[in-house]
Amino acid sequence: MEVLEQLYKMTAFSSLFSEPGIIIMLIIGCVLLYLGIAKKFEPLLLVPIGFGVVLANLPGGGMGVVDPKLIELENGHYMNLFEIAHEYGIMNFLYYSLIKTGFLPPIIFMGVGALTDFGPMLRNLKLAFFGAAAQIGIFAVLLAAIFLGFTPQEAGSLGIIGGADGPTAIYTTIKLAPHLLGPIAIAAYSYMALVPVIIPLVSKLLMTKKEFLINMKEQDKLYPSKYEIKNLKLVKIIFPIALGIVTAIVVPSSVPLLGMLLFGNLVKELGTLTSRLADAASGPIMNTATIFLGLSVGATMTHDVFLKGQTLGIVVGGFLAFAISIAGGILATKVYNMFSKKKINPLVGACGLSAVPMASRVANEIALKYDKNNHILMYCMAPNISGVIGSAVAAGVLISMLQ
Amino acid sequence: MEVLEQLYKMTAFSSLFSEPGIIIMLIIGCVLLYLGIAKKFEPLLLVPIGFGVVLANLPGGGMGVVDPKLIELENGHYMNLFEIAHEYGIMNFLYYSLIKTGFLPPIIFMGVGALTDFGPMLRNLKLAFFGAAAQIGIFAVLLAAIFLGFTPQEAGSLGIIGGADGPTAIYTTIKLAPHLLGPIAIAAYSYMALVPVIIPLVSKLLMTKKEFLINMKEQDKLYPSKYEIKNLKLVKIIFPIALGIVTAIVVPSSVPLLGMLLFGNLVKELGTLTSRLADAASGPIMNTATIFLGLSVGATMTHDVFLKGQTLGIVVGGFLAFAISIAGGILATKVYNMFSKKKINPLVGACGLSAVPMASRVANEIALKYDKNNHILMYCMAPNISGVIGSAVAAGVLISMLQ
Amino acid sequence: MEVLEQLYKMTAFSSLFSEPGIIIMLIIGCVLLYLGIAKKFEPLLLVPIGFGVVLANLPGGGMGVVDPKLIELENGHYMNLFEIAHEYGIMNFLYYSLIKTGFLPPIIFMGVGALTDFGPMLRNLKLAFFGAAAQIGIFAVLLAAIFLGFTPQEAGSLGIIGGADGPTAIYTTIKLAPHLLGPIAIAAYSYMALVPVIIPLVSKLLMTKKEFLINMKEQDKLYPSKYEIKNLKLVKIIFPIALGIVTAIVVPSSVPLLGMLLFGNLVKELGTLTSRLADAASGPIMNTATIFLGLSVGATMTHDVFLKGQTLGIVVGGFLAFAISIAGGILATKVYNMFSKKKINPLVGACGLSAVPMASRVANEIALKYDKNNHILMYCMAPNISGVIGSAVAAGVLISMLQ
Amino acid sequence: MNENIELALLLLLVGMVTVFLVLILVYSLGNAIVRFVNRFFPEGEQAIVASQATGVNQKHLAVIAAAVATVTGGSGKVLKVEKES
Amino acid sequence: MNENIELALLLLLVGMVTVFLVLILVYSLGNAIVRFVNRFFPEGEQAIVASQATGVNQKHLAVIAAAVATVTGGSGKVLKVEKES
Amino acid sequence: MNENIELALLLLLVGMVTVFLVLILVYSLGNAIVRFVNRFFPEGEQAIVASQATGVNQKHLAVIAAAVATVTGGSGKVLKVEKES
Ligand code: NA
Ligand code: NA
Ligand code: NA
Repeated sequence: MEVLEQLYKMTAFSSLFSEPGIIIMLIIGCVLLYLGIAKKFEPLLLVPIGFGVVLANLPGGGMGVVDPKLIELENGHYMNLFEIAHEYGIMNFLYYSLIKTGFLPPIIFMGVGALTDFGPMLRNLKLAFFGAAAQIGIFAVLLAAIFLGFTPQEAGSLGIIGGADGPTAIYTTIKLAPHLLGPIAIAAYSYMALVPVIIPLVSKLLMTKKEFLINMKEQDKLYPSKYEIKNLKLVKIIFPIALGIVTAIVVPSSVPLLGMLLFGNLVKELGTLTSRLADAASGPIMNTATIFLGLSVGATMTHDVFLKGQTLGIVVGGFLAFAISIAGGILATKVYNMFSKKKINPLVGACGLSAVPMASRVANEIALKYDKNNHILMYCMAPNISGVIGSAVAAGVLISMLQ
Repeated sequence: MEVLEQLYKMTAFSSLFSEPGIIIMLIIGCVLLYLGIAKKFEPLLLVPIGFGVVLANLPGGGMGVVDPKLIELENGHYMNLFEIAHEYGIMNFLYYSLIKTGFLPPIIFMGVGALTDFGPMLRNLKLAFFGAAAQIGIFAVLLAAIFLGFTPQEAGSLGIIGGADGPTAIYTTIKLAPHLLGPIAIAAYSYMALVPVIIPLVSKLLMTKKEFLINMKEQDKLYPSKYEIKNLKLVKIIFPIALGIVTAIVVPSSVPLLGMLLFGNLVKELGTLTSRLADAASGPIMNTATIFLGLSVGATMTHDVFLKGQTLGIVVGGFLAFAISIAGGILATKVYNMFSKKKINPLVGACGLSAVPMASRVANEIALKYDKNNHILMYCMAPNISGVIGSAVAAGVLISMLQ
Repeated sequence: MEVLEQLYKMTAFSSLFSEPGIIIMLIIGCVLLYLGIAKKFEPLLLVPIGFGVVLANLPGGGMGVVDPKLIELENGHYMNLFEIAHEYGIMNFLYYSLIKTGFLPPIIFMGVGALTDFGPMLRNLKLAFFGAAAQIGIFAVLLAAIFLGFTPQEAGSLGIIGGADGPTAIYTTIKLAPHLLGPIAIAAYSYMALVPVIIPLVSKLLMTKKEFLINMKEQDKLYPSKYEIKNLKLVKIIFPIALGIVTAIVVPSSVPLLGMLLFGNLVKELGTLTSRLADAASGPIMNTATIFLGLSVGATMTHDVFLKGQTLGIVVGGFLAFAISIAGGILATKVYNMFSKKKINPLVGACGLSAVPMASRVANEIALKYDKNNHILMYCMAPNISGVIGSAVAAGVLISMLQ
Repeated sequence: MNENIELALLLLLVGMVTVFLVLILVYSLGNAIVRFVNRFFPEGEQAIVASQATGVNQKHLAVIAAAVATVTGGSGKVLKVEKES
Repeated sequence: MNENIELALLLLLVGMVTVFLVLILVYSLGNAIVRFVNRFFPEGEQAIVASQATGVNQKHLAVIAAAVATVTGGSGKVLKVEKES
Repeated sequence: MNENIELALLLLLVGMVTVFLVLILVYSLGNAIVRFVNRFFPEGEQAIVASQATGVNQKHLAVIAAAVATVTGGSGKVLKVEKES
């Protein structure tokens, strides 16, 4: 008898019955795993997040991230990491040492930098502008969210989904509204995975057939640029250093993200000189960071935090932010075309969204559908990469003014 | 003169003379290195542990793990990691951040998962049961240890050696009786290395020649199973997810170990989709964890902690736990054979011990000695892998009821 | 209007104008990058350090290491790492968890050990002595620095630059005078990169043409040694263990450095037995440590800390320490040659400096310039490697007597 | 002491029952999954299984893969190689 | 609430202005660097660019590189291969 | 100040003596180990030294090793290759 009682006490059945939210979260975890595995939506993130959700929601496992209030002590101090691990287990140790400190997103950005090639952007620098226009979704949704009653910090975190950049969204949310980390990360990565659906949708709404047919190479032949890069290798080495200094002066609050991105890019461009560092940054460091980030983000999604009206707002708002950003890029191109003889295919502008390199690939495929000789991939990459910089800058503005 | 005085003060000679235990520990460290290097007993663990023992026991080096009481402050608080490093050096920093927090064993389990193939178990699911019977050594020795005056927590940590699984033994000991970490880790890994000696010993004591000759493949032909797996790939993907949910409900306290094992296994089974994560988990993460785990465990073995009667008790008790677990697996098979027409070679049951894959290999070799056509390796792997799950579950029970 | 005001407040322009030091530091950062990239001075260190300097000096970015007084609390306690990250950002989190704790230099030493081959030293053990003489620069400059008004701790950190070993210099400075970490690390790595300039300079000052022409191989033929190693593999395995024990007894305070070096060397010499550990130690662990060490060291070089007279003193003193160490090695050889029939080329003694393996290569090239058949590389490696041990021992003495 | 022995016996019972329970669940779950998959996805999703049934010489493939891995520093992987028809 | 909306509008303005400003800087910087490099270093420093225009068969090179990487556990790299003349 | 200079001189002496002492120990230890090993284990333990004196072409070996390393994602290593007799 006592055995059965002990058995029952040890298992999680009692909580399972008293908290129906747990079962809903298990289903959500499985759906995320399904999206990551079967639908191949950013599996590197959604699989750890999904598994993290599953592990976090079963009481007794101690794998769910606890309310930050629980780690606060009196007079402005916090429990130390050893005490957090001792009291709340390894997942909170991971979360409070690597995520809540804002450490992992810049580390992942270092790896992203080591995998990024600024070449295509440097070859079509003018197109980089459209990476600015495509940040409008961030601020538009921020405005809308405040109307709907979100706090400015929450609204900023929601808007940043429109930046279409996972680490940036996560970093901003950690700084402004950490209690929304789970749904915002999920929304950011899911919509990035949905880029092949969202871009065609928005572009068909806003573009004419004639615009779809604008052939960038022909335009280049008609209006050739005098621009020529004689020593790309050296340009690519100087560029991240110079840009690092300039952005650090203009938007200091974006330095943790942009600085690490540019550092990663620099060690990559230096080739064999620093290949040990570039390999480490884009290999073991980034992969380890991805595992721990995914699991911890999943572990923040406990039923009591996730199953709220806000989450639905984030899902809808995030989608809008994405769509408006794409629209911003497209419309900016259209405005440009009004004033310029040399036309730009608005699909190129749409890539200002970022979501590198998927946005460019999708835009290229759409263009090819209209004209099978119209390869625009290389042109798309310019705003696509500058869009990453654009959203990191937007994040810096939000953090510096709202934190 | 002052020079000589300073020289003498700086060296460790004085302590060496006043503390004969130090020399004994140095010898023990060298023996562990010898076992790891010349005898190839789990060199990946015993070499770092042995070197850790050597480094830890020389006073003045500050490489020995200090008594946890020294890091306790008043009113239930602890020194923070920065203060620990500052006061007691890098080895205590490692120990108190990575080991005492219970962090590394689950991380190693993630790597183990990424190297485990559940295929053989899924193909012979019925045999998985014997992984349960072979956990009896854990609880039998727990009982005996309590009789001998160990506290329940110490007894549980001692018994878990019978689980024949290093990370599980270490994790349980950290949670229940961290002061015994050194000897228990050593015993666990040494006996695992001694599996080629212990299994033949126990099996010869308990098995008849007829039993040694039971040919699994012939039994399969005589009593064919209707069981067929049409899409093993997909089964292997769904299995870790489903098992994760189910064990988290039934034994939540085993989630830090089993959950990470199953996560590691999932990202491995997903192939190229998440190979970056699987590679990181089973490569740099696991290897780094192994280095730091080994050195820190060695560093806990300072002469004042290790040279006690208890340590001898652990050495003897650990051996008994191993032997009883093997016997449990063998006897369970014998009981099964009494009631079933289709016979199972008790060597298969002996592998329920776990110690993957060495137990299976040893059992296979014994079977081949009796009949050179009796290949039982694939059958052995089923209880062998399920034995890992079994001991993690047993650990969960011990932790949830004794912590 | 408010927009412009907000914009201006967000940017770093105001501080840029009020603090001319910032611009000087940006230039210094770029010079370090230039030295690392174009001049190939230890790019693995100077590139991260240079980039760290650039990121650290722009106010608002929060990437500069803050004064340790800011993390001190009342009654001898310190802020915990979570609070440090929260308050001062990720760079201080890195610095106070990995650098100020003294953690990374031993970790890098483990990797260095896994890349070191003691073979050449074991084959010419007598030459190892000259690795002792070449530590004289450390103590000579220490003496001079105290004359010039440095505190003993600062003088010790300055002197250790003469050890010509990056991790050793950094570790000693962390322990004795952390506020000088930036300039000392820079000086240490820059002069190491300048070895091809400094060794020829000093050797031409102190050596006669006859000495340059001493042919080691001919000396070996004239006075053959009876020394023969029959089983080098085994010697190389026993050596790090035995040396670990002996140095731990004689200079316990050098154990964090030397112990980890020898551990790394042991797992490397064990070959396939522990290759997973050796690969991890010399690959991902060391590379990751190098990135974080470089960035953090750079981040300590904020304009208020770096732009002081002391820094100039360090630059000059460090150079002297290097030069005197080389001179020590050369003069010791000359003294030896006075009493021995078998002559040693003083260039071999110069390599006692350490800076493995560059010093040996440079010495070899000089010898070849005088006699194109005089290959002394293998002889140089003996004092070169023992010089690493020598400076780690000197560091241990300084730490144990000055901390 | 007596209390502790009671506790030990309780642990023995609860522990072994739980272990058996979980391994029964492993068995049933495994069985259920196999049946489910056999019934609904007997074919194997091509998307997940990256089977390379192309005509490329496997030896050459290995060499190419190794070379690519080295050249790209491990960040590139050969996912598919097809013969030009 | 009203205050928040004002703040949101301010953020919209400051944010978009900053983003455009930075991307203008990206453009001008990029342009300036290209001009600077075209003018002073048009050739490309051989030291940095490790172009291997030697006569070694590229296929063989890849195989050698892969083999070396494996044998040395990734710590060795093939930096240059030259044909013996 | 004077005190500090005394300390510096003491450090100079203690430091250099210790450094020489340790390197004497390095020398004697090294020597002792060599003698010990020469006397008791002159042959080299085959178990530790994985010398591959088989007849397999070394070039082929490298290619195989590289390919295996890639295919197994680095977790597999070629430990021994023997010619079939
Ligand atoms: Na963007
Ligand atoms: Na077991
Ligand atoms: Na030195």
